[in-house]
Amino acid sequence: MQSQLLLQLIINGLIIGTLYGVVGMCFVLIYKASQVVNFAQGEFLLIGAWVCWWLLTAWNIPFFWGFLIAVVFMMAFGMAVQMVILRPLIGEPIISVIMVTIGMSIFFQALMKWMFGTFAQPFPPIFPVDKVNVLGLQVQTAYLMSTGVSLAIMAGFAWFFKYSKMGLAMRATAFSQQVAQSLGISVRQVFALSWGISAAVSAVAGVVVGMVNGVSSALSYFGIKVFPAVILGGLDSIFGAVVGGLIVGLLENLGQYVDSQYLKWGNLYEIIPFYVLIIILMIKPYGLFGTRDIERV
Amino acid sequence: MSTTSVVPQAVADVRALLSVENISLRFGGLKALTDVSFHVGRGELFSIIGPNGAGKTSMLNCISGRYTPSDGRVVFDGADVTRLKPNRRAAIGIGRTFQNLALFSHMSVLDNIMVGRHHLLKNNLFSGALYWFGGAQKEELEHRRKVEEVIDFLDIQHVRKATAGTLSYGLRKRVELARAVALEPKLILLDEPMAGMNLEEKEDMARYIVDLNEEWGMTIIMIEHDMGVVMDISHRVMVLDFGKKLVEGEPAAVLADPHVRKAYLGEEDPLLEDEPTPAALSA
Amino acid sequence: QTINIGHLADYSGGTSDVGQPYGQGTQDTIAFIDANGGVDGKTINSDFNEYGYQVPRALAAFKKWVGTDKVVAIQGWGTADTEALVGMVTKEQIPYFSASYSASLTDPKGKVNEKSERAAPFNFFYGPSYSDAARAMVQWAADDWKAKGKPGKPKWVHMGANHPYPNSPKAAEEAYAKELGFEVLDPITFALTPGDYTPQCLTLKQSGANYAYLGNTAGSNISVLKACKTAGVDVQFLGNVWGMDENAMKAAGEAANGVVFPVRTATTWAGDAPGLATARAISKMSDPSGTTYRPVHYLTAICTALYMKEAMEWADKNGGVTGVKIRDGMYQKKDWVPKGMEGVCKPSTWTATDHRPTTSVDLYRAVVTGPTDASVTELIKTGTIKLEKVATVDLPRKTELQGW
Amino acid sequence: MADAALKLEPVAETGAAPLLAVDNIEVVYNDVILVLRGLSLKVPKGQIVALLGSNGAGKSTTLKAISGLLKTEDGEITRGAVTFLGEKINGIEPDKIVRRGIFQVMEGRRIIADMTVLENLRLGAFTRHDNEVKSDIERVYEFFPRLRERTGLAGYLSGGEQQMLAIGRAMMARPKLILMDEPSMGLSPLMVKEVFAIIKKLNVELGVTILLVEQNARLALSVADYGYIMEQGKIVLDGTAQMLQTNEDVKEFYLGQGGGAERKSFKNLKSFKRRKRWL
Amino acid sequence: MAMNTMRPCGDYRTSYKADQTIFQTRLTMLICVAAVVALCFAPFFFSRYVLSLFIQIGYLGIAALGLNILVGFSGQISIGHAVFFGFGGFASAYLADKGVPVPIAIVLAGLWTTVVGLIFGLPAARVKGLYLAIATLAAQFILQDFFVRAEWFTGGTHGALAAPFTLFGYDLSGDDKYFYVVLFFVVVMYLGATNLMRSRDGRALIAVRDHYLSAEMMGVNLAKYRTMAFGISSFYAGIGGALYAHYVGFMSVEGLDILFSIQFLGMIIIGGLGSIMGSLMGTVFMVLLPEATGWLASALSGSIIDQALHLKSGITYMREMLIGAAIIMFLIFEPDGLAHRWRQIKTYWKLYPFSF
Ligand SMILES: Nc1ncnc2c1ncn2[C@@H]1O[C@H](COP(=O)(O)OP(=O)(O)OP(=O)(O)O)[C@@H](O)[C@H]1O
Ligand SMILES: Nc1ncnc2c1ncn2[C@@H]1O[C@H](COP(=O)(O)OP(=O)(O)OP(=O)(O)O)[C@@H](O)[C@H]1O
Ligand SMILES: CC(C)C[C@H](N)C(=O)O
Ligand SMILES: [Mg+2]
Ligand SMILES: [Mg+2]
Repeated sequence: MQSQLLLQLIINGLIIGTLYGVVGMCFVLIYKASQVVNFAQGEFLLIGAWVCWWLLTAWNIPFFWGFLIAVVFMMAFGMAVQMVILRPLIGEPIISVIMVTIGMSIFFQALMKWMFGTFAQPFPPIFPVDKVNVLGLQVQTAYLMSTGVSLAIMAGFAWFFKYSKMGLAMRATAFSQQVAQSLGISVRQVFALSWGISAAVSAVAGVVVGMVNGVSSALSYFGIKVFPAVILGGLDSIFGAVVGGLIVGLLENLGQYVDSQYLKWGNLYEIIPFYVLIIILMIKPYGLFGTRDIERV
Repeated sequence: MSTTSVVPQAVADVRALLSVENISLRFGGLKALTDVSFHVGRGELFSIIGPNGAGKTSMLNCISGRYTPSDGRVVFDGADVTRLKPNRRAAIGIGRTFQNLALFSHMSVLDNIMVGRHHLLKNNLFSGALYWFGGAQKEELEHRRKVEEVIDFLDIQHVRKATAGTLSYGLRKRVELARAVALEPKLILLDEPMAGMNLEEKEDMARYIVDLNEEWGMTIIMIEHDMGVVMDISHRVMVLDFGKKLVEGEPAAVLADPHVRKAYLGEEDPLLEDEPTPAALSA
Repeated sequence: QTINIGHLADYSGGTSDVGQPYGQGTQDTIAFIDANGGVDGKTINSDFNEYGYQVPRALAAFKKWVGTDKVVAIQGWGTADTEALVGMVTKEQIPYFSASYSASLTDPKGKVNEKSERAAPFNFFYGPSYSDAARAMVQWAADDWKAKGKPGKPKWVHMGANHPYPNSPKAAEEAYAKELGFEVLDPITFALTPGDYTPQCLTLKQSGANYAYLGNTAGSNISVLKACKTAGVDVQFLGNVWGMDENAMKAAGEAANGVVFPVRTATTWAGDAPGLATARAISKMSDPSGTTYRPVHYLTAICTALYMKEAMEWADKNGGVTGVKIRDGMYQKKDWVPKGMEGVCKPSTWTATDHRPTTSVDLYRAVVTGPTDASVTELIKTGTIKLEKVATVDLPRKTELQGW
Repeated sequence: MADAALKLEPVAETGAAPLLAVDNIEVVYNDVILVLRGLSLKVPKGQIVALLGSNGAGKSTTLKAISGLLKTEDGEITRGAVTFLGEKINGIEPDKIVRRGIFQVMEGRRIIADMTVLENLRLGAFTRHDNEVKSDIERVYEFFPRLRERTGLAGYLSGGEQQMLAIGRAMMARPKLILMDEPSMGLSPLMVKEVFAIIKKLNVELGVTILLVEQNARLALSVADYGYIMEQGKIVLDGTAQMLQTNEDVKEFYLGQGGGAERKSFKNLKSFKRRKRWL
Repeated sequence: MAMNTMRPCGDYRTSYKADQTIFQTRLTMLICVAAVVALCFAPFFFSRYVLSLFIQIGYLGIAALGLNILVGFSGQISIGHAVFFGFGGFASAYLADKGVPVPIAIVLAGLWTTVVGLIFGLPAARVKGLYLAIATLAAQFILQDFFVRAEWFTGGTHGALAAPFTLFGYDLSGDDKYFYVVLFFVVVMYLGATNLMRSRDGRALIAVRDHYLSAEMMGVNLAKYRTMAFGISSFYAGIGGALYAHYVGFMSVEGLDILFSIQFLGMIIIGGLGSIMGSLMGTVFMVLLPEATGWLASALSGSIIDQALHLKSGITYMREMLIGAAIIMFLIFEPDGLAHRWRQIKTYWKLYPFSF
């Protein structure tokens, strides 16, 4: 019974972990291109989820198409945000840009509440069965779908940064916008692209979480939840984000196990990622896979 | 590799201010330094030259504590400092400048130089915050006086209050030197102090270095690519190549060495180094 | 002549899902009072302040009200701000009607028993305290266990975030559960935000609990209910007043089916109490069509505002509408229902020594019988979601149980 | 003394309009600090033009004004025009200027420290869409064999190696005009010669036009066709390289041959401040 | 080159002492002193609401300054400032409860918070940049959890009462009186920070921010100063929190969440990183912004625009959006913060009419 519980927790941890990993990748993408930590990532999830929900409930569009439109919309939305809000800030201090993302988060949070109300709204049933048995654990179909989609997205990202010229350009831009420009890289394009992709992928995560928990503005909290994951893996490593996501997913579940069986703290699951985070950072100051800063004089 | 000591080691090891003994430094597979030894006597002006990537900067880094050699020792002023933290080394009298400018770019020139006096100042968090009451003000003013001497010496009065980051390259180099001098070091390490300067500025810089050495009595280790300068002002020269010591000795003798001429100067007459041959140009 | 009051509401912050209907209820009621003669001819001038559930902003609003507007009463909202303002409200002698039902606000003198922490002489709320509501559910669970004729000791577990609001009734509820012969398990913690709570559900399942109290607000409770349904947990869930309502039922869908929770009013919007006529009239203030379904929090807000209004009326007749007089007005009647709200507001009594308005708690069961993707109004109309009254638990009004 | 009087020889009028013309520009940093005060120069196609001047004269600023990178440092051209191939280019985004064929090798090398040498080179060719990138990389390696051996991150290269990489990266872009800011800085004597040989080669063999900012005036003038000398944000002297080399003032202050033919020793200089005659 | 010194003509310094003053000109000094003196009379002219805003600006401003010392001066971002603010509040409430006179309790609370800050600053010796920033997020969550658990200290989830501020038996807790208490602390803390930054340790902090490698080789102990910055910052946060606790009379863990921490960041970024007065300006901005939008909203509600557009409760959302938009717009036009623009204006006037 106990080992069964442990096994189920591990499976659940891995499934949720991939979801964290995907959201983590969105962070990393923007970070890699602009060194900006996007505090509005959670709102991207939220907007994506609302848009998809709206398409499905108000227009009765089939899920697949609704989902697709929402993702494409978010791609355009991410680019638009970049063009309208972030473009004037190219070349300005990074910390100011980070603060702007905080402003965006406040703005969109309120806008979403205005447009869609303050109550949580359920997605219409999408899958014929709402749960699937995985090694004894009942898993929501939406989560399974997300795991599949996440794996595909992860592979895509890996390819992008390894082989495409645009991936290289993004890294150059992150290193120094001035240098990137001197090489003929359009910093604007790079940013637009990274924000677009990031927003689109966030939308995928938003829809999944929305399908499971209902869409509500509280969903945006997911944005902050993946911070430890991203840092554990290394801020600039796509692979690291995935690993970090899995680790956090597992830690939460195992934390809950240890807590319920032995420790009886109550909320170990919530804070254990942070304890582990500090320990790992003390050993590896750039996370598991982050590139160290080059310290030369 | 034979280390040709052109002049017999005039300075006995005991009297040497700095002894570098069999230092090796590795970065992964790359051997940046291999078994390098040399001594610098008190009051000496010692130059290190060598091709790009030979390990000159790495050597300075070993002396100033930025790198810890994988083998060998660094003995400074009679004490083994091989594993001493960089900030402690500053306190015992090793100052330096950097190849790629490393000023505190948002601070004023004055403050940059005052940081150099960090280890000489006593005021702390509390007395600093109380300023007028804890004696901090008095101390700051005293040291300000000292700093002004350095500023006068290096002729940077006019940019005292300027933000270091907005200065032109040459001035920044001078401010860096001022910062290192403010440390009141026994040994000062200069990494390419003349790079990026025109002739006139080089002349000024050479003047400062010679004065530091002769009038302020500081021992100096200098890395420099301008052979004219190296030749004229240094007492002894060491050549590094591929992390190994090639030769060491008096400037004229070192530059006459065939190895050096080949590996470093490209077989040209060192005195005419900045006269390009038509052959080189049309190659 | 006008009476100035302040109104603090959360439409945009962390509790906006329940803050919105509650705040709307208050706004509509004030508008209705003013449209219908005011307080003996004096209109109530309410300064609406949306504070996004942020204490500093609540503080600023309060200072403005006492400094500039000279308000005589305040309609407040959350626990954090209410608690932060207790001292100031007492000092300024301004009755403060909030939506935080923390039992610590029910002791006007302070230290009625050793568990009661501090005096809150100017704090009022309408409805059972969080602690009493939880005690009532313990009571109901004990009866339920007996009625079902199950053998052995039932197991009780408190679930919720480790935060002031979910924790508020924890001690009371667990003490009472022990008293009634429950085995009290280690509490299970889950955050106040939606997320994946499968691990909590698996723990819950493994612990073999029979009754689980959900202390959080709706958003995260929904996540737990859904996760537990998927994990196949067989537990009777009991919700906090703010943890379940019609909107949450819709969002949780069938996972919410069967959850028992307290309702502060004697009826829901779908009922047929005579007082609902007034309530509908009030509702028209912001919804002229009169078709919108109003959740339980809306009705609660109406009652709260109307008690204040009647206390003002008494004050007006007895020396003027001042903070102190309004407070005294609250003490004038016993088992009192505001005029026109018969069958909606539960008879309540406030005394100078006891600010527990009632210790009688109505428990309802959430019944969800199908997919919930229509609007709440429709879902209620079609009967897909229903609130079924399961019991009224009358707790003894003991001083030992006051203030914690 | 009027500026015009100092003109040693009119700009080599080759008939065609110059590739690049800077016309009376004024540059201001941070809205308040005036650095260039009406600077004009011309770079004819196919030539190497040297821009000399002491520290802080505004040489780097001039190059950044041309390449558009000024903007990223809070600088702005407040007057005048920069014309490239007959079109005004001040005000356009730096990346578009690169696409038009102007590539700047920035002062301090500015290679991308957390990428490998190869990746840095590939990025040099970012604006290109042909398939000769590979062979160009080979050519860079031929010029700088040392780079081939450095497989780690570029940030760990020695100063000189970084300079090579920076020049190599410019070669990868195949620009029409390279703006080179102090390419010899930090290089060993041997390497300096090589680099200048390569600069000449780039110019002669590939026909790249080069605007060269350099402190080593002697070397710069030896490869250049034409030279400008600037002080405090203005051109104070210009002429063909030969003419500048024989100018007395230039000789004294830039070439170190003032007075006699013998080079003075750095050791025995007097430390009084001299005044430049043209100021 | 002379323009780099940017001192008005005719302003000669005849001694280093005169050159080392806080204020670059006599006029600025006069303005500052005049402002403080004027503020001393504020309670006679302003309503309690305005005074309470001043008080809020005061205690938040002190905490913000602490964060600016950490972020702006030492270059380490913290996303957990609110819990240190909270810790100060709890500590002071606790001490006062144990019988320590409130003024002393406030100072002691600051020192306790310093210790806690130093502990959480330990990773700073090794971890840098955004990694460190997120590590401070751990402080946020771990301390928040601690507050709920440590009932003996914080009163657990019930919260803790904080005694009113009394000095020699004289009650100073009303807005009009407490205003002076806060003003006193603001002046002292701001002067302290200014002094610190022009003496040895402050310079070392900035040096570490600008170029830690060369700072180390100039004799600055990196680990010490990195960690110390957390200590100083927590001291300020602790004092700010303590002032808050005794103002409100009650301290609860609620509200000490990450949003609050982020607000502190907002204050210093908007005010200007690395600027002491900027911290205060940013605080003013962040405190007044919701108030200002509130005035706007209440002016608007019920107006013709409201009726025409059927805004109703939409107004409250528009107000929040306005807050977000204001922050965005502000940073688009003033990315270096208020203090930066202020400096530019000063420079302009000093050099006027020779602005170049
Ligand atoms: N931190 C490091 N990690 C890896 N390799 C390094 C590091 N520091 C230096 N190197 C390598 O060690 C070798 C020596 O470098 P160093 O900087 O000492 O050369 P140098 O003699 O100063 O050259 P230059 O004259 O070009 O400045 C170079 O090949 C460089 O790439
Ligand atoms: N970003 C900047 N902000 C403010 N002032 C600047 C900035 N960059 C340069 N300056 C100023 O502009 C003037 C010219 O600088 P520039 O770098 O163009 O000189 P330079 O001729 O290239 O000198 P060097 O030979 O030292 O490189 C200097 O006085 C410098 O202080
Ligand atoms: C949903 C909330 C209004 C519940 C409770 N009154 C609180 O603030 O904490
Ligand atoms: Mg070097
Ligand atoms: Mg330059």
